[in-house]
Amino acid sequence: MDKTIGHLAEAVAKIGDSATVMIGGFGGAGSPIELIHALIDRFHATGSPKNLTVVNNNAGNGHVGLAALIEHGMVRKLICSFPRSSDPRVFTEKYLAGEIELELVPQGTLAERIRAGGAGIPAFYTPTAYGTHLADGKVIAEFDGQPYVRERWLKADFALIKAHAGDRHGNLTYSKAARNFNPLMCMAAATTIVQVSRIVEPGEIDPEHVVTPGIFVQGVVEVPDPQQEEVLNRAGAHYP
Amino acid sequence: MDKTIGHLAEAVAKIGDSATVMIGGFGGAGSPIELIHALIDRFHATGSPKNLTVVNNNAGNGHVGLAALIEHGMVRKLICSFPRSSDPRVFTEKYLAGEIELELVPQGTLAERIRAGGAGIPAFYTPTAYGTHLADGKVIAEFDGQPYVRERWLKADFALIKAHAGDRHGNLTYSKAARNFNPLMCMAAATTIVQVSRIVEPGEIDPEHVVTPGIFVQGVVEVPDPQQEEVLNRAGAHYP
Amino acid sequence: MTTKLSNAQIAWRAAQDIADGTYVNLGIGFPEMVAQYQPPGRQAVFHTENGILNFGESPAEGHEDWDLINAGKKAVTLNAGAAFFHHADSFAMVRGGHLDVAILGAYQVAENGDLANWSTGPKGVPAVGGAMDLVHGAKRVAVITDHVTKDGKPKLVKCCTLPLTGVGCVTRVYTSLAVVDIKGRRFVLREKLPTLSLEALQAQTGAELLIDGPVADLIVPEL
Amino acid sequence: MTTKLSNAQIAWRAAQDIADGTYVNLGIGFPEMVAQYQPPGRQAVFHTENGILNFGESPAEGHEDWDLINAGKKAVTLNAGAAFFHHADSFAMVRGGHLDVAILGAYQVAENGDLANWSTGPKGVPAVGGAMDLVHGAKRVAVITDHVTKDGKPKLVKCCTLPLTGVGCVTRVYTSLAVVDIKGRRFVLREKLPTLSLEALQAQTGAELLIDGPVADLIVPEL
Repeated sequence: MDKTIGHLAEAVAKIGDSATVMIGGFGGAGSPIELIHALIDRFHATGSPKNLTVVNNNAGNGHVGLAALIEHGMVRKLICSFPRSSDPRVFTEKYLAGEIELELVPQGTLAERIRAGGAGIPAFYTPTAYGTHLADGKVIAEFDGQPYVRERWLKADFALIKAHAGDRHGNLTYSKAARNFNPLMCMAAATTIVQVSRIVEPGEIDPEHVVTPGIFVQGVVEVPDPQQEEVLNRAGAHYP
Repeated sequence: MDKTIGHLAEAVAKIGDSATVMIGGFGGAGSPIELIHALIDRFHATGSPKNLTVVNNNAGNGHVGLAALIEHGMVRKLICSFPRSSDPRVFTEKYLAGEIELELVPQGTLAERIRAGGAGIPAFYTPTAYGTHLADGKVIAEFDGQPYVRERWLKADFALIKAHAGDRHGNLTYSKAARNFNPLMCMAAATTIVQVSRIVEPGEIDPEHVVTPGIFVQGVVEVPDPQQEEVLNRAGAHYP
Repeated sequence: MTTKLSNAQIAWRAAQDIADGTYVNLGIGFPEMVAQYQPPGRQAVFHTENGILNFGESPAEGHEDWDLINAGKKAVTLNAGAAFFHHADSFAMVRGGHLDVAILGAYQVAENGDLANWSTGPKGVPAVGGAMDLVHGAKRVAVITDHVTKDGKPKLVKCCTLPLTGVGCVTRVYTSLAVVDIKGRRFVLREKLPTLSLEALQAQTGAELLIDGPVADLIVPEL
Repeated sequence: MTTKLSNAQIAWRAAQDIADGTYVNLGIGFPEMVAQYQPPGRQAVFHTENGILNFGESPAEGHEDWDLINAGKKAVTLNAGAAFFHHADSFAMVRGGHLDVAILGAYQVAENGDLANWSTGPKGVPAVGGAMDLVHGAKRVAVITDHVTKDGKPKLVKCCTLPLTGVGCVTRVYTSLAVVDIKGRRFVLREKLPTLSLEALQAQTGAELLIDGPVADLIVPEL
């Protein structure tokens, strides 16, 4: 079994127009910037993919990574919890111009919906958002005298993920708080593509320390010195 | 912060009559035999605790651990998925005599109900058991044209857990497949008591390798050379 | 002349349909034999629902580690690239559609794909384990079984009379006499023992066997 | 003479109620200041919903690790005994009742415990983050806030007029003028600045302040 992919371009080659794509990371931590940029490169070369629905906690920052994906007009809809950042201009302008749709989801509900998608749980109840605008139109039920909101699973055609080490079976570890949504998104996408800082031999990751077992991963591409969104933005970078 | 407890007797001292107790392990792997035996000792000395509701994947094997707890008449009800073993006599006889109540739950649903209890999810939908006797009387709903069964969370007053290493904050690692239900039960009990083979200093467990973060644990007791149910049963052991 | 396949031979036949790199869960007992008959050059990844991916063979006697067991509570070993995880993650793999195939035993399989494999009725102590979870989620749910019960009654039936494990879940059945797909709520015969007439096979089957395309000879080596 | 507490002083007061070994989540921004004012000999364990338990102070500038950030996306460090986990586990801690206290900012708090702290109305880009999750599950949900808005309007109100974050969730409010509990869907005054009359405090509060037991002087050091 060998899930490794030689090039970033090949890794993102199958993502089609109108696909739903989960993109890992919380802010810059765990954000697969190189995979996103490879997707932008493809769009420049071929006009595809476009009309994407993107799932991420945020809406990008500055003009790199997810912000650049939005800036290039590739995203039709964003499902996220916090579309603000230190420099949210790209999303804000498109949103206020009505050029991008937003589904706002509380952060814990977003995480749980993604997990549910990966775990075959089509719906669950949560206390979160009860009595607020974000529960408008949702099914409400009482359990043990308390009201709860019913939420649906969230699945995707693709997930683009950043991890630390990965082997050719797709077993993964993460770096610190860059773990965040990434193990959940690996579970919830039909095809999960992961950029790792280091490809290692099967067995090098102690079976006790595997965070994402390979069954949740379809492709692994090595990006040895991944860029950090925060560093790029402090340098005022634009992609491309 | 110091969650360590000096003695097994002290560790189980607060478990009262009629408590719901989750007991870790899948068969013998991860089964906190020493904690269970300490509970039996207390029952011998004081007549308490009795009328327990126990949650475990199984119903014990032979005459040690969970089987001994049942054999001593301390368990009123068992919530489990597979009450059979190589030597299930203890449970079988009590069950057929009507002396113990059984709630049979599919294994994955049992795990998910426990996780839901720990995660504040009062109910969820699963495809498992749809159309079978084990869905009798349960709410059925359709999502995307498929039928699902609604299941409720499972919580406990106490969890008795076996782990490998633990620090005084309650951070835990497990040994191989002895992990099984244990991290979930830690989450779902109001008071989680853990026997560990080794107490280590905070920081000795790499933050990347913590499986159960300390927030889910209330007490840690060291049992340096824990017994294995399988080994005891092959030797024909009875407790006490 | 082979009049019926042994359990080992049924397991061998099922193993031939498992591609390299497939994620597989084998039910407790008889289905575990399938792991022994992977064709050379193919390596499936075996999942056990108690929390291991990519476990290997049984250890030599006396070398068991009782923290390293499978769903049948038998000691196993690990292959390179194994991983441990808790039960909720394990059943996320099962229920979430991540397994390529689950191979299970059966008391009865109905032509609509219903499976009965957990209870023989109200007597005794009921026990379900992961059976009801495993029939949901795996991309392919296959059954391996003798074609008939010990007293000669069909196990492939029109409707299950025993308590169901799952509804419409089975897609292929490997028996001691034949390989049968379930398609459009009907049994479709794919392979049968060459020595067995279609009529004789039908006589031992509780629902009609459809012919839809060629029926191959079911040829399995002596094992 | 203190006419109102500074943000640092409000944070200091809230910190005095945090016992040793308490699991605490501090909202983004102003609530983060609470961590600086733990009394000597007490050490809370801080949770950040993006996936760290027991994080520590900010690193020195130039020493940031951008994989080691808090929910406000600021760089942090780790204390001994820290742990990383994914978002579903992190919000299990939040929703599942495992945190002892969450301390949050507010636009408005109503006497029935309703909280509005995520949206000032339909203009602009809405953003909620973890606010709606944090108000559920923590054993105690406290708010720290100026007693009135910048233009002098009460923030402690009869009914929230801004979009709600959560219903009946707040149990205690630390303001620039007072400490107020929410009990039986009413504001109960616990402490007030000694220089401030009850009438003057009531005049700046949008719902009745009940007196139920002694009202202590709210005394906070200069910071």
